[in-house]
Amino acid sequence: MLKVDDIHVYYGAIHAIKGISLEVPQGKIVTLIGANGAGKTTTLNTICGLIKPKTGKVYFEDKDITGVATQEIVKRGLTQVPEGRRIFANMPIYENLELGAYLKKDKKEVAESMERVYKRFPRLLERKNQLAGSLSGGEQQMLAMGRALMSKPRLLLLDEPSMGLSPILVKEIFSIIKELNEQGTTILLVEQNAKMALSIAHKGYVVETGRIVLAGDAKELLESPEVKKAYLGG
Amino acid sequence: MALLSVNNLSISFGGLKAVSDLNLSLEQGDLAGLIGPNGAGKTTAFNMLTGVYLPTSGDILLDGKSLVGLKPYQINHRGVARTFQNIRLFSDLTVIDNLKIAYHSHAKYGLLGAIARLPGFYSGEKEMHDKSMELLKIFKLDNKAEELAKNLPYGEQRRLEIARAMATQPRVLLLDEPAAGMNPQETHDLMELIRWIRHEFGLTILLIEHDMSLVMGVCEKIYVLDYGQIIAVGTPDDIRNNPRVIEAYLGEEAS
Amino acid sequence: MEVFLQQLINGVSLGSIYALIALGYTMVYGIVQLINFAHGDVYMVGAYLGFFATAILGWSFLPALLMSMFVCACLGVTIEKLAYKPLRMAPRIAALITAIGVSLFLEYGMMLLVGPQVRTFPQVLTEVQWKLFGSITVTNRQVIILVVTIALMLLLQYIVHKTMIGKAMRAVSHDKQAAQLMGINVNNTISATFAIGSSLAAAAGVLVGIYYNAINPLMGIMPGLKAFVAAVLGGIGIIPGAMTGGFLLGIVEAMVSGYGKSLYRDPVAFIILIIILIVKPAGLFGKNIREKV
Amino acid sequence: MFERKLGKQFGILLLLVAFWGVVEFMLKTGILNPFYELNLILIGINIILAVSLNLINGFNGQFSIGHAGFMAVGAYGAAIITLKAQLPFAMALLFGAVLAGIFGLLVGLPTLRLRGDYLAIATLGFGEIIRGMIVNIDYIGGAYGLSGIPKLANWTWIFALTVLTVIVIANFVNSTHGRATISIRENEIAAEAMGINTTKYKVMAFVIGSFFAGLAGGLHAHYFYTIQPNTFNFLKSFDILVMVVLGGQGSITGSIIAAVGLTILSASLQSLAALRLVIYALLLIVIMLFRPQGLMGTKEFSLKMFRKKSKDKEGKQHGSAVGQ
Amino acid sequence: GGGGEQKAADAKEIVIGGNFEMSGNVATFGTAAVNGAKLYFEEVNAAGGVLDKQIKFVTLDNKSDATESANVATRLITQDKVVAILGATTSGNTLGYIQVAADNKIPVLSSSATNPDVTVDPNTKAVRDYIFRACFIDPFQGTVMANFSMQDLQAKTAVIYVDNQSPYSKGLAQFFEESFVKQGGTIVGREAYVPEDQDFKATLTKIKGMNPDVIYLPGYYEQVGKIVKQGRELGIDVPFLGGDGWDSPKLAEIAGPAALAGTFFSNHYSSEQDDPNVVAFVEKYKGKYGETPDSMAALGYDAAVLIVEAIKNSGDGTPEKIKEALAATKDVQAVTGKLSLDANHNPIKGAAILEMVDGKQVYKTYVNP
Ligand SMILES: Nc1ncnc2c1ncn2[C@@H]1O[C@H](COP(=O)(O)OP(=O)(O)OP(=O)(O)O)[C@@H](O)[C@H]1O
Ligand SMILES: Nc1ncnc2c1ncn2[C@@H]1O[C@H](COP(=O)(O)OP(=O)(O)OP(=O)(O)O)[C@@H](O)[C@H]1O
Ligand SMILES: [Mg+2]
Ligand SMILES: [Mg+2]
Repeated sequence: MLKVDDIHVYYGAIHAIKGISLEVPQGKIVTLIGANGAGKTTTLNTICGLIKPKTGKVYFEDKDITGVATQEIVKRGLTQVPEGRRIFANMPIYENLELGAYLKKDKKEVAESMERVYKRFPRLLERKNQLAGSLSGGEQQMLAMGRALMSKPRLLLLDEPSMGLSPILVKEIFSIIKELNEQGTTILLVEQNAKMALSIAHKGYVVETGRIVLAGDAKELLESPEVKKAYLGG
Repeated sequence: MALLSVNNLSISFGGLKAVSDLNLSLEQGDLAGLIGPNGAGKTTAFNMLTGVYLPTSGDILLDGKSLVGLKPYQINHRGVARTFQNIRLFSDLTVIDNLKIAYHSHAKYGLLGAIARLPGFYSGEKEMHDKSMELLKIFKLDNKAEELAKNLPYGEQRRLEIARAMATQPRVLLLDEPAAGMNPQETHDLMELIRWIRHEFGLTILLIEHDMSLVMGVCEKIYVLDYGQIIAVGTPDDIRNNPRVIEAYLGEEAS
Repeated sequence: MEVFLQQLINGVSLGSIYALIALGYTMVYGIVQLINFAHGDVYMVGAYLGFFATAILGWSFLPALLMSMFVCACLGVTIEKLAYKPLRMAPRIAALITAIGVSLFLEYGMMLLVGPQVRTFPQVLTEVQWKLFGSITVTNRQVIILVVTIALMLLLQYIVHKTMIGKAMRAVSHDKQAAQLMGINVNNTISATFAIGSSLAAAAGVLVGIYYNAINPLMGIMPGLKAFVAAVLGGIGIIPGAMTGGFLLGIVEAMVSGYGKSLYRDPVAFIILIIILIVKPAGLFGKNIREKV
Repeated sequence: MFERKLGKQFGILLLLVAFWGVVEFMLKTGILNPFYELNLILIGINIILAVSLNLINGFNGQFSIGHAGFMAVGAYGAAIITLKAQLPFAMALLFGAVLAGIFGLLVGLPTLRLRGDYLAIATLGFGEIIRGMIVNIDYIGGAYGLSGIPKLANWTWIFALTVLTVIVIANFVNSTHGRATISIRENEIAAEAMGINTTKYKVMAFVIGSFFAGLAGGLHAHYFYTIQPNTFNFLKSFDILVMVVLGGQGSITGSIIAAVGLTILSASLQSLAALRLVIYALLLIVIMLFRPQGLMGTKEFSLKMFRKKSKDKEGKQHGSAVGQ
Repeated sequence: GGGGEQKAADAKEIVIGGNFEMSGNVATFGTAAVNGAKLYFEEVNAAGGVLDKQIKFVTLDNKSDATESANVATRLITQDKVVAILGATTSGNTLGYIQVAADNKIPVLSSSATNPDVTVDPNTKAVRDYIFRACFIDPFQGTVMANFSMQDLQAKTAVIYVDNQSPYSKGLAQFFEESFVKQGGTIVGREAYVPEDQDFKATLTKIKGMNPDVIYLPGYYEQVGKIVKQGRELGIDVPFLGGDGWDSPKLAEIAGPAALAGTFFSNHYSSEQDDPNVVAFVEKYKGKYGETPDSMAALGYDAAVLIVEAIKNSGDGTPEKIKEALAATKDVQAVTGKLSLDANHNPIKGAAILEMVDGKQVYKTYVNP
């Protein structure tokens, strides 16, 4: 469904991504793990067009989307829940969700999507008129996910959705991800919490300083001594 | 007598009671944890301890003297330093300048000395530089001294924030989610570091963290906050098995 | 009492002009966080376009107004594309300096083009005067400006808060990248913001040109500054705030001139401004949101 | 790094004295005619203004756009001393500068709780209040301004005081006090948490900045014979702001370069009337588009820069070699 | 210095400087004055020049700023080596540079700086050797209008409404008041505006409440036009009076002819005058620039006339001799009258009092000094 082919990304003079290639098959959860600053966020941002790679290509459903504007890519059914949630803090929850469906012109469809999101996250319905900025970290994370779901993406990129959340919420978030996937959304998940990520994923990639150093079946990676040592705390 | 004692501390924002009747007591050399669900009021408690928010009621005593009503910098001068949940480095400055700024209140020369470049200025600057380098060595950042803070990887930025807090020469160190965004390996190294500085500098440390491996690994005493109230205090083992904590925070099959 | 009422009317009519300019100011400001110092000069260009249409081409009021609004919308979009867009990632002050540059460019470019002398509008709106309670006078032009100001305020408020483009604008103002991830075209949204803001400035220019009957290339400096003050007074980016700020400033000026000493009007107006800001550091309607630590 | 480098300091001093001497000689002998003198004087005054505003805007990160107001206070303060009290020039300058510093304190204290653009408006307002007051005080000439001020400033005075200003502000900035000032710009909350008394340093930046603006005002008054309130309006404040931003906020050498450049530019376009401002405007836009951080950014100009640059290049080549 | 003189005497052309407001808030005045002066210099050059040399008129922009004015003057003197400087149009900008000129011994002829201090040092009361002007001064104009309002309009009370940023306006107001009060009148109110103002109704409402017999409005036409218009809207029907700053065809356009009924101002000349000199000038000016000259343009022209006459009479065209010749100016025919300079370097000329009727200036009386 998604194919990244040998991308190189620079921030000014900094060579952040030094040739990353990966594939996300339809209907799967693929996870990208790696240390801080390895280039995970950069990879996701490149996929959805927020950053242009210097060389290399990104294909979504066999079409080249390299250099296509983000809003066009989103239109084709690919959305990201960005690192740090980036909700619209000074708007109420319902407006955040409406913006998630910005490209959907059909009012009825939008209303239905909103129903679904509220059903999945009842907390959001309770607080739908509250300003998003005043929500707790976990609630903000739910909102960010709900907002992304409003556009009914076929491929969802998630960037560290568990960051800063309490253990109980981390579990909840992961079960939501799994559920989403079971309902047909393909997912590319970036996580620090490698153990959790690998345990729900089908496939995993390990990124180090801008390169893929390991790739394979998630279960295998979970058992691999290198991964264990570097990312699972021995 | 406890070094830091917090008595019935409360604060509300509008109608919301973010922290109510919080009681804490830390002895010299304690290493304690403060955990709780998102939005429980942990960071808010830190903000009151460091003078960022003025408590609605209650008292904070350091060595028996109240800190309530003091400005953040005055509280820092009394010996309380902190890090932030969202990293707040002086990001366009070099690593070493970040530390030198924190040394400011211990500078050995005045305004005139600086402007007229009196001899005291040079010795004072040298002392600050040397002390900063020493700290950087401890935090394994000495090879990045001239790097801009914003160019450091995330994990190193977190370490730099702790180093910077140390440079103010505190007696009490408050760490707000020091391991956030770190992988298990980095978290492990951080644990070692925290233990080591507590020992080496005789510090009293209170830390907020959601990573249970860190909290359970280093803290001797843990406070659990939920909806602004302490729901449990105890050793890691007590906490791990406390049903209220499991229900509110850890979830089933606590790790 | 009569004098007081007359002064109130004077203040409101002066204030409605500040408010009219401040609306566009605050809107651009709220969405792109740029003090668009050139806004006052777009207002001036708008006035000249209205003059050109009525005096030279002999058009009537409404077509002249619409033409001026349209051309200034294009001008605003062009300015944004050329001078501000490349600086979106740069420190805000850099865009502020280019805004000063654009402002000077429009002022003196216009001066080169049409000369420094004043121009006067032909009588495109016949003037009607009403007398209230004997000696209090109100003119139809004052009423028109007031009505237009309030109508535009309501319209803007509706656009920004109720329509999808308005929501997109607010999203862009908060976080451009996140907005893009929603499928919002940031460039188009910002262009729309400038187009609306600039056409508002043009409307103000034409109306004021007709009301005072004299325009010159530097006419935008002072009202621009006062409108900026009004926008800040009301709370940056808050549309009803800009209008209130404008009225307040106008009324304060009228009252100081009328009951105090006209000599001290500007200093007193600024002193009041500063006192208000010290009491309400984010303006009258602004919430003083403390950065969450 | 921390020993007093007497040799280097002496060298710089020697260079400065030599520069002063050469210019003084050329002025005395008429090689440089008074037009050049006048522009040298303007350059000096503008450097003092730009560097002092840079302390507030660039180093301390407070957005002040009322600098001309403080300059006016200094100009009038100093002129009154020489005109009405017939006291010596040095005292007049000091009085004007101190008076401006006091105004800085008066402005700084109440407005410090304002941030960003709200502070900008407040400082702009103060500038206009000061000007509005001057216009209405007949004792100091009202709208006419003061004329007949003795021409006491000359190249030597201006040069010495410009150098003094730059040294004082540079020494301030490159000390623990300067770092405290800068930390407020970088992150006020963190600065406060690290024990910096942010109020004190914000007020200090304001007071020092306005003190030197006042000094510039005093020099201005005593070189141009007359001062008028209109000279110190908000457009003048903008001019100074433009120098600071163009040179680079947080770069003293940047401010100096911009002050020199813009003064010369303005002088050389005098014959072009309205066109001159169009050119000036276009130049501003173009420079900002190409160097949004200003000519120098926050860096200081030094010969070392060139050395470092060439080193960087080597490094880059090295890096790419590895990449292959 | 000596170099300058030498050069002037030898060169093929005579260089005259212009220090005018070409940008900034009074750019209109500077531009009009330069247009007027250029017109005359071109005529002279076309007729063979003066002292057998062509005139080169170098004008620089002082941005309507006193400091810039000093800067410009220095440049004119030291770079362009001018033998005399015309300008500036306002007293403030002229005061800004006269010391520079005096220090360099270059004569200055201001076209329209009407403040007395320009030619006489207020502190020492000494006449400034090198400074001259082509217009009458504020005391004269103020006095003329005070006399007119008391004698012709039978006014007993007056309100003065000045441009707070213009020394010119304040000067006129001061002398109007002195003369008005000396003759037994009462000033019932003093108000002020700034030139950037658009709306004057608040102050006008206040003035209306004071109920004066006349309102003295010594400002420039752009604001005056708006003030009179807004005053009439508010129902103020007493006469408005003013000075030469009113003189522009724009006045009637801005205020509207009806509002101007019953307003009077003193002026150097009237473009409506049937004096042949005026008619010829207006025609020439219209031909070249396509618009009716205002008094700034006329005074710019006259300044050029005076300086050329002085150069002619100086014999050698050196600044020193030009200065002497200027001081001795006698009966030179210019647009605004036959001009002679008095001991204070002010032209001795009368003022025309004009009434606005149907938007036209109608010549009312001529007052001699
Ligand atoms: N805007 C930027 N400008 C310059 N360098 C950047 C920028 N963003 C990221 N980098 C650098 O690019 C590299 C990759 O960063 P990236 O954010 O993609 O890492 P990551 O794997 O997502 O890390 P984390 O786990 O901390 O989120 C890092 O070295 C980082 O410092
Ligand atoms: N300045 C403020 N104004 C209003 N509400 C606030 C403010 N600061 C904090 N709160 C609220 O107080 C509550 C506690 O917030 P706090 O940041 O202390 O939580 P926390 O325990 O640190 O959570 P997390 O683990 O997610 O960081 C939250 O509901 C938050 O929204
Ligand atoms: Mg990341
Ligand atoms: Mg927290």
